[in-house]
Amino acid sequence: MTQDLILSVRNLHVGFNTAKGAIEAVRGVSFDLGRERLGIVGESGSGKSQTGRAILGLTAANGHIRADRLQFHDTDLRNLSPRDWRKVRGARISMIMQDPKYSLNPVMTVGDQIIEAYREHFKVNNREAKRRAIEMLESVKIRDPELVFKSYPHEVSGGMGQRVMIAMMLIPEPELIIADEPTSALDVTVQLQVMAILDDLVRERGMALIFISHDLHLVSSFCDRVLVMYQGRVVEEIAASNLDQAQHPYTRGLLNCLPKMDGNHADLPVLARDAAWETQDLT
Amino acid sequence: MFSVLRSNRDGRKRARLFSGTGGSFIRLVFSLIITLFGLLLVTFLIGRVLPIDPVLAAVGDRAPQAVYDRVREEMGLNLPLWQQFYIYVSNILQGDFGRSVLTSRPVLDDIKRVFPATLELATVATIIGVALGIPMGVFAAVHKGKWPDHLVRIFGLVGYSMPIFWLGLMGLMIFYMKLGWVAGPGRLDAFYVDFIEPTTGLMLIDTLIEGDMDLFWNAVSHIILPASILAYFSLAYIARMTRSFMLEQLGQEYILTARVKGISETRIIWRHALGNVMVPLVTVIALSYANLLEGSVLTEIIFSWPGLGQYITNSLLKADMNAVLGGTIVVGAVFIGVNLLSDVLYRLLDPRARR
Amino acid sequence: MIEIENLNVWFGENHVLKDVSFDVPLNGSFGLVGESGSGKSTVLRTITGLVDDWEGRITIADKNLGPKRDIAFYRDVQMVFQDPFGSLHPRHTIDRILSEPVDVHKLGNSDARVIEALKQVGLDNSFRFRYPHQLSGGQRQRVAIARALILKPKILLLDEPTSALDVSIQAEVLNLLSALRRDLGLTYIMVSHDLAVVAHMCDDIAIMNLGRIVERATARQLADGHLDHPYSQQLFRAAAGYDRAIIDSFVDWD
Amino acid sequence: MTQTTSRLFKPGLRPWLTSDTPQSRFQARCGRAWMGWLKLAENRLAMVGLGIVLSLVLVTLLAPVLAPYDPLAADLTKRIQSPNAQHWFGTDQLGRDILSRVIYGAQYTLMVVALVVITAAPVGLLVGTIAGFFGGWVDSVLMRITDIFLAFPKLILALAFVAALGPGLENAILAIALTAWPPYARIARAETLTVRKSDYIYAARLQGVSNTGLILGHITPMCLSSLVVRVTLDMAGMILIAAGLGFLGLGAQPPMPEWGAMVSEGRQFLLEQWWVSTVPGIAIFIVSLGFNLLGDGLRDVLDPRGGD
Repeated sequence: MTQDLILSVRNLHVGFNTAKGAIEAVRGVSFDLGRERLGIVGESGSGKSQTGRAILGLTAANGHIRADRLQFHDTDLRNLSPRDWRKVRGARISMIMQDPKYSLNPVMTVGDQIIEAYREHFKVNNREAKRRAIEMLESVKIRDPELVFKSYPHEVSGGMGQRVMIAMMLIPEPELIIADEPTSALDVTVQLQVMAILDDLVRERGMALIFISHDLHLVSSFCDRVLVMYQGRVVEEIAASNLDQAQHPYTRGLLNCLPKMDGNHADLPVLARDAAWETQDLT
Repeated sequence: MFSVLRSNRDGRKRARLFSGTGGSFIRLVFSLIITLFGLLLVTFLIGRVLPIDPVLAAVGDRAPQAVYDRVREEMGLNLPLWQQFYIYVSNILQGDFGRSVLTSRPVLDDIKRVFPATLELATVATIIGVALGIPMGVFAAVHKGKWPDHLVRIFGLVGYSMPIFWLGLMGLMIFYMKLGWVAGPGRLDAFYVDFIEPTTGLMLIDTLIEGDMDLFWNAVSHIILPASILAYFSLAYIARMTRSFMLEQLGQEYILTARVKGISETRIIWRHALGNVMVPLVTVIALSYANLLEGSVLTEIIFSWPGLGQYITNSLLKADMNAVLGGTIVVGAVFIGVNLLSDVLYRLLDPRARR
Repeated sequence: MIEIENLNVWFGENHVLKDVSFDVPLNGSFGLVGESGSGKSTVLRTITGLVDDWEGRITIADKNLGPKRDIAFYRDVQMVFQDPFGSLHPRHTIDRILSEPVDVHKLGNSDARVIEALKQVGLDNSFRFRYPHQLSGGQRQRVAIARALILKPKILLLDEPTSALDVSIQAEVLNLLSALRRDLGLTYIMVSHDLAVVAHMCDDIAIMNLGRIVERATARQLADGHLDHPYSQQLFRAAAGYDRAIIDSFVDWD
Repeated sequence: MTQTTSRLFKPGLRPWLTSDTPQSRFQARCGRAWMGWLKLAENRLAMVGLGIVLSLVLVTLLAPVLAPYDPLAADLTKRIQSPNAQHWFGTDQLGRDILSRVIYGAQYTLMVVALVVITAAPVGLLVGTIAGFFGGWVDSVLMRITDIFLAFPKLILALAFVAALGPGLENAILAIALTAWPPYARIARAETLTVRKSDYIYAARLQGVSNTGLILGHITPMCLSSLVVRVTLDMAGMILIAAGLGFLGLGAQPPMPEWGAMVSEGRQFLLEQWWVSTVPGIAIFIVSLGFNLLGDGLRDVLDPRGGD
């Protein structure tokens, strides 16, 4: 499924200078992305979220990005002016954050926020924008779109809030979606329902997707390919289907330290961290 | 240990006083009444803990004992304290704050005459304070750590540390005595004063109602210096608070969402961040307006501005308890009103607080 | 060891726990699993006396619990919380956190007890005088467990102890908890939203939904997937990971 | 800044302070205080503020030594001299040396600040934590009382007090203290309401820690940082109000060299002999600026959550 190359990343570095000196969150990440679903998995501090943010140039103020190549189709993402970034963000690349409780503006209605996303890139009048917004809310399976359109973020549940988030981010019809732990704040069943909606929309609209998560099983059952990250580096790239033949000890360690429902109460195998993983090159 | 089933269900159910949406409004009014009652109680107690004997002040110290006793009886000072308090409260509720020794007119009339002057001063100062304070706060927050931030911070700190009476004197000396850019003390030039019969009591508006433009500009040139000195105070406070609220909001995730939507930085600052900052800022503005009433006492003395502050201070020097307490109650009531207003505005502005 | 019979709890007007009953034998490990809002944490909070509008019988070590908890209760029952960042006082050193219970209960020689408690959870003495912000999530959770153990309780109530931790750290903490139960003969009630964690740690499991226990199952039953109630089946299928086909069959239980 | 302080210490002390495996609670606490000091020391403005505050204390203690003349000795022959060799800041309308009066005036400013802080801060902290911790009717009663005193602007209440009890520094301080504690009660209550719900309080309760133990040992430390910041910032406000009272002739009575009164006395000669009012005015300004700078610096160190 990778006919045309959408995104190409070579040797991406993201560093921050904090009170306690400079720290490197991402230390040389490279990958290509076609019209497919790429999973990026890692524990906290692995740099997975920072990789996603760097692609959209949203690294924090005290951070700096360095890459040999950061190409989205014909656009070089490395040194875009703020005006050029505004043409890319939302319209061509978009992002879904983790918790709607924080990522929606609390004093603006859901409808206004969706319309704002649409009218930023499509010059239409308010009535047309509202019609599109309601249509979008229906496409994310919201039962009563008119009510949700008028309500405030604190009046909708977690699952509903994330559906709103997807609607808002997909309304300008971007080509690439970066989902940064989109369902970690939700209960298991709601989580799967939201991911099913994302699954259908991405497939119908033929979009590319980068799915960032700490949950290896979830990612491998949802994406085509998986990148496993550890301490800012990609330690393994593997097709989701043959995850069980993973080579790298860290990936295997992550897989079997998960508790299983096989009824035996023996101690879980513990991950022995090896300093070499931090420097070893991708085999 | 007892083994019978312990049924708490009805045993300790605590009914919530006035629960529900209506409840929160009733509770607000209820607490308002108690606070006003407290205000009256404290002023009554201050009035009664009096080294200066009000009777002597009224009859003079050479009056014969019989006259002294008669007046004391009339003033009801022999009644038990709580009865005096009851009379005190009922009088005030009917607007009877007693007579002013200074002007020998009912204190309430005096207050009605002087209060608009203070109100006008405080309002103009707040308008300047808000108009300049908010943009400065936003400007400093957006350029955190760079020179605009330090400039605004120093400007605010100096404003916060300046003794207002000294600043007033210096202002008068420089802008009035030396440069003559601005008119001197008082609300209007001396000979204009009796041209205006106060409809609203706000000089700027009364002169406009009269349609007398040069009178209006004269009033403006009188108010501009004291108002801007007071404004410097509220400006420093509003700018500092706006800055810290903005910094807090700019760190929130919905700002990142707005950037992902491709929205311009200015729109993010002025619509998204400031939209959220207005909610707590309303309380800050209300508080700073109330504080101006206090600041105006000194400013009025220096600019001989015929406001409530000057009235209270002058009557204080004449040991005129009625006037002092009347003024204190009015200012206290305004304080309480402003706090109530900011509570109500807070609920209106923040959808999360609206039931 | 723990008997709960027809436990009902109200928060103001809404009825959050409806006729919850279960028993946990000595040295047993009982699991309460359910989604947020199912009331699973409320059971623990009611046992520890934080909820005052409840009805029903709670018997701990053959003692019926009244509305208030006495000092003896705290010697028998202790609790470990979910969020490692919120369960330790940010301004107290680890030494103070661990020695305070010893002083309150006047057990004496707190130094020795603190060192022993740290060793029990696999932390050496260098951690003793640090502040919580100088420790990782996993280390903080170990200190929280040490604090719960220092009074030598009989029962540990575990409120989602590892759901805020990374998978590799979770494995270490779960192993520690299992070892402690074996070595110290403790009795556990573990609350979690993760079916796999509960199945691994507990012999006997109750699945809760909207304040009610909808089904009881043993770890073996869970392993084989023999569940009767539709809600537990849905929970079981959801725990298996993302499968587009089965999701349309999900029902909203509200 | 930090290099100099470390040379002052014995070489062993610095590693002792900065080691990440402290051996005692005392060492841990000193280490944390040292970290806070380093952060504060980086903020040059805060250091200036600290310098001013310390010099205020020094001037108060060493007033007799520092002042060249007796602040009260009037000498009409040397009336209103402009600043000259003998009298660096000139003399006032009674020929008294303005420099000496400013130096002696420092003690009144310090006294106001110290007395008010010693009374208002603890009262506010106690009322706020108790109201926030127990909630229910205790909370509403205490909060109504707080609202009543919040309803009084400091200066207006001071005027009413002085009217009742007569002018004087003590009454001024009493009035300011009475209206200074409510904001602290509100801050402490807000902080307590959030802290009360956290797990570490729940855990302490579960270990049998009594209510007083919880309030004093667990909740108060969490309120201290935001309170210290607010108190330091308020000190500037208190100085200005006390000076305002002095200006109105209601604070310290003549001939005591209180700065506010000195500004007021110099008012009549404003046009030609501007320095008579200006010198004490600048003194008030510098001292309150000092407290403001220090307060701002403390806020960055102690209460990063509070905005910048």
